Amino acid sequence: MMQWLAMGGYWMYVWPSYLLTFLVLVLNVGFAQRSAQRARQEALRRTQSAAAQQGRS
Amino acid sequence: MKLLIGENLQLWRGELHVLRGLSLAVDAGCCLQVTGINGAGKSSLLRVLAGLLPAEEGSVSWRGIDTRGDQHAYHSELAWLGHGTALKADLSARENLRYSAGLRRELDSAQIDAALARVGFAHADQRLARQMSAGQQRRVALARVLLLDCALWLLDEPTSNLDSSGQRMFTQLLEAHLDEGGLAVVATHQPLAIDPQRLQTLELA
Amino acid sequence: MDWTWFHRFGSPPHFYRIAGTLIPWFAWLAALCGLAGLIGGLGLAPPDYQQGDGYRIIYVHVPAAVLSTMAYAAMATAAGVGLIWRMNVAHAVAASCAAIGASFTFLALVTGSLWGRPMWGTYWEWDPRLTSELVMLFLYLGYMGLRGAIDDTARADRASAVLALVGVINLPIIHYSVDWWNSLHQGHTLLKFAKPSMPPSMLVPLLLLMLGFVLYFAAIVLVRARGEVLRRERNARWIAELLGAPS
Amino acid sequence: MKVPSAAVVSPGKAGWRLVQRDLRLGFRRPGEWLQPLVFFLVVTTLFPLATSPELSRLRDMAPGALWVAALLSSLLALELLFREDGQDGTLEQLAVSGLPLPWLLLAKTCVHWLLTGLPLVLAGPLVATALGAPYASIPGVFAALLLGSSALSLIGAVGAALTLGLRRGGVLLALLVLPLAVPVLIFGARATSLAMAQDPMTAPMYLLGAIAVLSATLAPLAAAAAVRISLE
Repeated sequence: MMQWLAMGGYWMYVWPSYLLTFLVLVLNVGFAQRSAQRARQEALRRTQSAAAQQGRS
Repeated sequence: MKLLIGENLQLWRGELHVLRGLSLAVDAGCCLQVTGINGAGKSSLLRVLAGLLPAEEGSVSWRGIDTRGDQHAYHSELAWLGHGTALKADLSARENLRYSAGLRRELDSAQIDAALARVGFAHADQRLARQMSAGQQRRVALARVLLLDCALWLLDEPTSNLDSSGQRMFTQLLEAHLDEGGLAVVATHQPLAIDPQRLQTLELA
Repeated sequence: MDWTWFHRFGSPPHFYRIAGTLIPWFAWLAALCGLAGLIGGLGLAPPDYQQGDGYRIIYVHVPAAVLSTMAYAAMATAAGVGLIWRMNVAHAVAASCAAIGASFTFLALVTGSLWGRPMWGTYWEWDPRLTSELVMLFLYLGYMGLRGAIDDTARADRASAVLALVGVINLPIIHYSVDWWNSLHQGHTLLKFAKPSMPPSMLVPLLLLMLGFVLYFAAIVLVRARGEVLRRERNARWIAELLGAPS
Repeated sequence: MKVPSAAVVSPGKAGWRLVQRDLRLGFRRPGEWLQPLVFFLVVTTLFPLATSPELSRLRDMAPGALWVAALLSSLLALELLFREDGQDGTLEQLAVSGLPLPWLLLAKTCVHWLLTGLPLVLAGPLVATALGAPYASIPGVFAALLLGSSALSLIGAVGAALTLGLRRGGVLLALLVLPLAVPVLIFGARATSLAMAQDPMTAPMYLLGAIAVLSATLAPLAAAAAVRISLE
């Protein structure tokens, strides 16, 4: 196990790369969902205000 | 079949639903006057008709053909006057006309001077546009519309900055244009003092 | 050729629903391929005779680099479709590709330089591929900058679409000119990595990871695109129905 | 139905008249289009100050300095291309004139190049010799800059059209145009360094010429689309 972790002495380059990749993948998922969520809320708010407007006029 | 037809024009400006399925039709010899409070969408409607601003839904057709298909033919019969007078500040009235109307029509200086005379601008006046008053600039812009000699006029508040004699001048120009079988859509605040038979009004709420 | 599927796909509610069903599939398949590739790449593949275990960075670097270019191509295609057929859904997809494309370009750059460190002795070596990636990153930043500078969504969509199309035409020219420039000043870099010559035990994990990254990219783009479609949608009826019951 | 009495102007002649208009405007305000040239001279004098006065050391840096300075000054000059026409409404008139907008924008870009690009091309060899280039290399440097600066103006026109009417368009314009100008920079600088070494420079010149022709055909189309979008 330790020998595998050492990556033939290149662990200093291999593991940071994989860590960064994992980070970028997770961040993308997070940001994508947040942007979609925010858009859903905005759209919902817009529909309620539009419905209210129709109700009034 | 009316010459200029707008069908079910829909337009949003951000959250504001500016054009709500608006339709209009204008025929030769008629003028459609578009009125409404500031921000009611008069300018947006004019820009949609001119093809500068694509409507999100609906269509504008000229001579029965959708203008989005062949804009070239439509625009070659259109004289457009927006809020700005579209004059270059460093050119004189004559030069401005030679390099704007002159781009589309073969004009000699006599025709340019005649047009300037019709709009009440002393053609001999060599002042640059930057040195003219707003009213004078507006008159030169109207001279350009005259020189283009197009069938369709789309004018956005053409009488702004014009004094009373200027507004009378504009009314005469419009009447002459309609007499020749032209048509116009004009966005204004004050009602146009022209023959009511030839005038349709569209109020934008 | 029956084009109705194209126009149906272009209608927002339809797209919203299809995307909703596709996302889980893409996500799970991506995870599966990714995991298999990782196990293969990190565990099973033999060390390289020349670079030892250091070469295992390619299992993240190459997919990221491939994805960064593919994302730009996808963005430009969606932008072109949106501009020509005036389809808001296509603009929504184009808008969704930018952020993830830029992040993959950045990832490719960093993993590339990390991989270069043991090989070249420096973190940044003007290797033609890395330099092209860097210029592409600036293209992405330019695209996102232009989108950010225009408030009106419709205008931002169309203006950035023109930029994406101009960019995609320039990408091969930039790539060629950078290669040409690099080949002038130094001989070919010692890192000529001819993929096909890799033994299958090394190659299979790479292909799996690439497929995983592509599926991941599709899933993320669809997630974002569903939101972007809502932002561009005007008639509120279908949104109320759909969002009434939170999906 | 009303039909215009005066004859309709052909697009070719309309383009030529637009060139005349912009030239006349340019001569009325010479200060404006000379600024990029002054900027070019200032930037190229910074290089020796930043490194060393010895010509031998300057020589191998001269092509890079020359082309980076040319790129930045043509970038600065792009402000003059559409901004004023966009603000005073003349660009809008061109868009609804029924004349082909790409052709008109090509005419405007040519005048913009004549007024801001050509001075750089003329000053280029001068600056090159100041940075240690042998006299014999002047024609080569001149030819490379001629092709390169025209390509830069055309590519820049697309960027200027895209950022038309944006509040802080300047920096964004640079961010949009510089990546697209990388090939011109690479081939231009290479052609100049070959010229300075009196070696044959046909290869980079062909590539530079290809980019210039590609830009001349595609850039006006993209710029016209971008202008119509910016006028919305």
